Amino acid sequence: MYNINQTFFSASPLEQFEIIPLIPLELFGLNMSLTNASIFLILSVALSIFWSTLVIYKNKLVPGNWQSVKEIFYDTTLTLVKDNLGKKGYRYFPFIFTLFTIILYCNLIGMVPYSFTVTSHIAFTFGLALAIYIGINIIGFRTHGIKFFTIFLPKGVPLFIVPLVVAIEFVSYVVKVFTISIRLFANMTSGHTLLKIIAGFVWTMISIGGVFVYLQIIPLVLLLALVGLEIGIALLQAYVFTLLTCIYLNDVLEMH
Amino acid sequence: MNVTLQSAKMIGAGLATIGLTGVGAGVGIVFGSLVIAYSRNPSLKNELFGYTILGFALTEAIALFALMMAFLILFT
Amino acid sequence: MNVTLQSAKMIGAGLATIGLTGVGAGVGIVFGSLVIAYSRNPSLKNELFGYTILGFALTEAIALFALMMAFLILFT
Amino acid sequence: MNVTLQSAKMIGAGLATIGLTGVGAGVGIVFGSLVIAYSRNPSLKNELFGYTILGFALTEAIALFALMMAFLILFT
Repeated sequence: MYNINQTFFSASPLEQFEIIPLIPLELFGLNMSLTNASIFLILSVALSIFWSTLVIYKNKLVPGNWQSVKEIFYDTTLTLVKDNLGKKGYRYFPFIFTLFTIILYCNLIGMVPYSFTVTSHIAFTFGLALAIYIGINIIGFRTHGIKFFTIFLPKGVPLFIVPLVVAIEFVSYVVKVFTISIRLFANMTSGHTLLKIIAGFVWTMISIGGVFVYLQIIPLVLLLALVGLEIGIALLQAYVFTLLTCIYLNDVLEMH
Repeated sequence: MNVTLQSAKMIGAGLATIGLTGVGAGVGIVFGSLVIAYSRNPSLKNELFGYTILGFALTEAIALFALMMAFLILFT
Repeated sequence: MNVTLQSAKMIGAGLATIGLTGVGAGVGIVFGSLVIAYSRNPSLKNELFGYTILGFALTEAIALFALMMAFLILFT
Repeated sequence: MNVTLQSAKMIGAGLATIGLTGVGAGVGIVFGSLVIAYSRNPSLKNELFGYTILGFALTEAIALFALMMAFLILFT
């Protein structure tokens, strides 16, 4: 009997994260080929620009439904910056807003079946986090000069444990880059892997046949609940990434 | 890759998943304290729910560190 | 698939399921604090029960991660 | 590097990741107490959130100690 289970069920649940070079391009020895990751990144940028301009096109005082969604989106980012960075943070608001948009769109586009989640690759999230980290340090040096190193010494620390506190503060300062990028990366990867495995269950249950064809409703319902959870996590992780960037920026601007 | 290494990877990944224990309790604690805090002072819509979700997201991240480690062991 | 790998998978899956310990405690904590919160301020029908169910569902998600890992080890 | 050493590294890294258990619970406790503290005395913006983030950062550092140890075992 031709077993459809083998052919359709892909090699492993992680197979969905493979980067496939679509247009191989060699530029001075560098592999600049256009891969499915870059295509989906371009797609999410184009979509966010397209949707924003479309919504702002007919700007009405009483916002239509699309415009109110955009306003909510704008407003959450604004309160985010206002709460965490205060007045001096308004200079960085455009950057924070674009950061929030790009991660949100990458995460949400990743939820579409057969699409590719750009943020499920450590290269993308770590590159983004490192760029922000270097930027934050530059801002720190520019605003505080050499006094910037007092960031490792919180106020009111008794003298004799100062070296210990400085060491721990230094480690947790350096570690921020890794935690912020691995958090986004790991959430996206294992969330999608979980969906793939449960979907695999449904598929193998159907292909076994017999009573299992009815039993596959259970993992199917579970799959629906998990898709809801995944969309929630996609929104949440974009928000958390942006919030932590604001908090780290605030740590640097306002020396405690 | 020979079998002993393959089976050691299985056991290693299984061990790494034990790291999820604390996170299960952590998420329970965060929502438990949300419920108590809400009953004490139901001025909800301001920061209360926001902090719980933030706390949940950051606790979730620890679970994902452990899972990422498990995947690393399993597949590399 | 030879025997050693098969047995290692069994052990790995067994170990991965230990991750559920915390979730058990977490769900207990969430409902425990619901009981306390309800006794302190029996305005139940509003958000109180809703948050407990939300907390339970998100703690359950951690259990799913651990079980996913166990199945992954067992079957691939 | 012979296979037994390689597989021992896998198991060692898996064992080291178990250290994340406490951090998961710890982060949950920090944010749980933030929520309760905020509901009790919502003068938030001053020290309350600052201390939570400080506490969270230091707890996170412990998680990274454990993960660093796991990487050390795995790759050296």
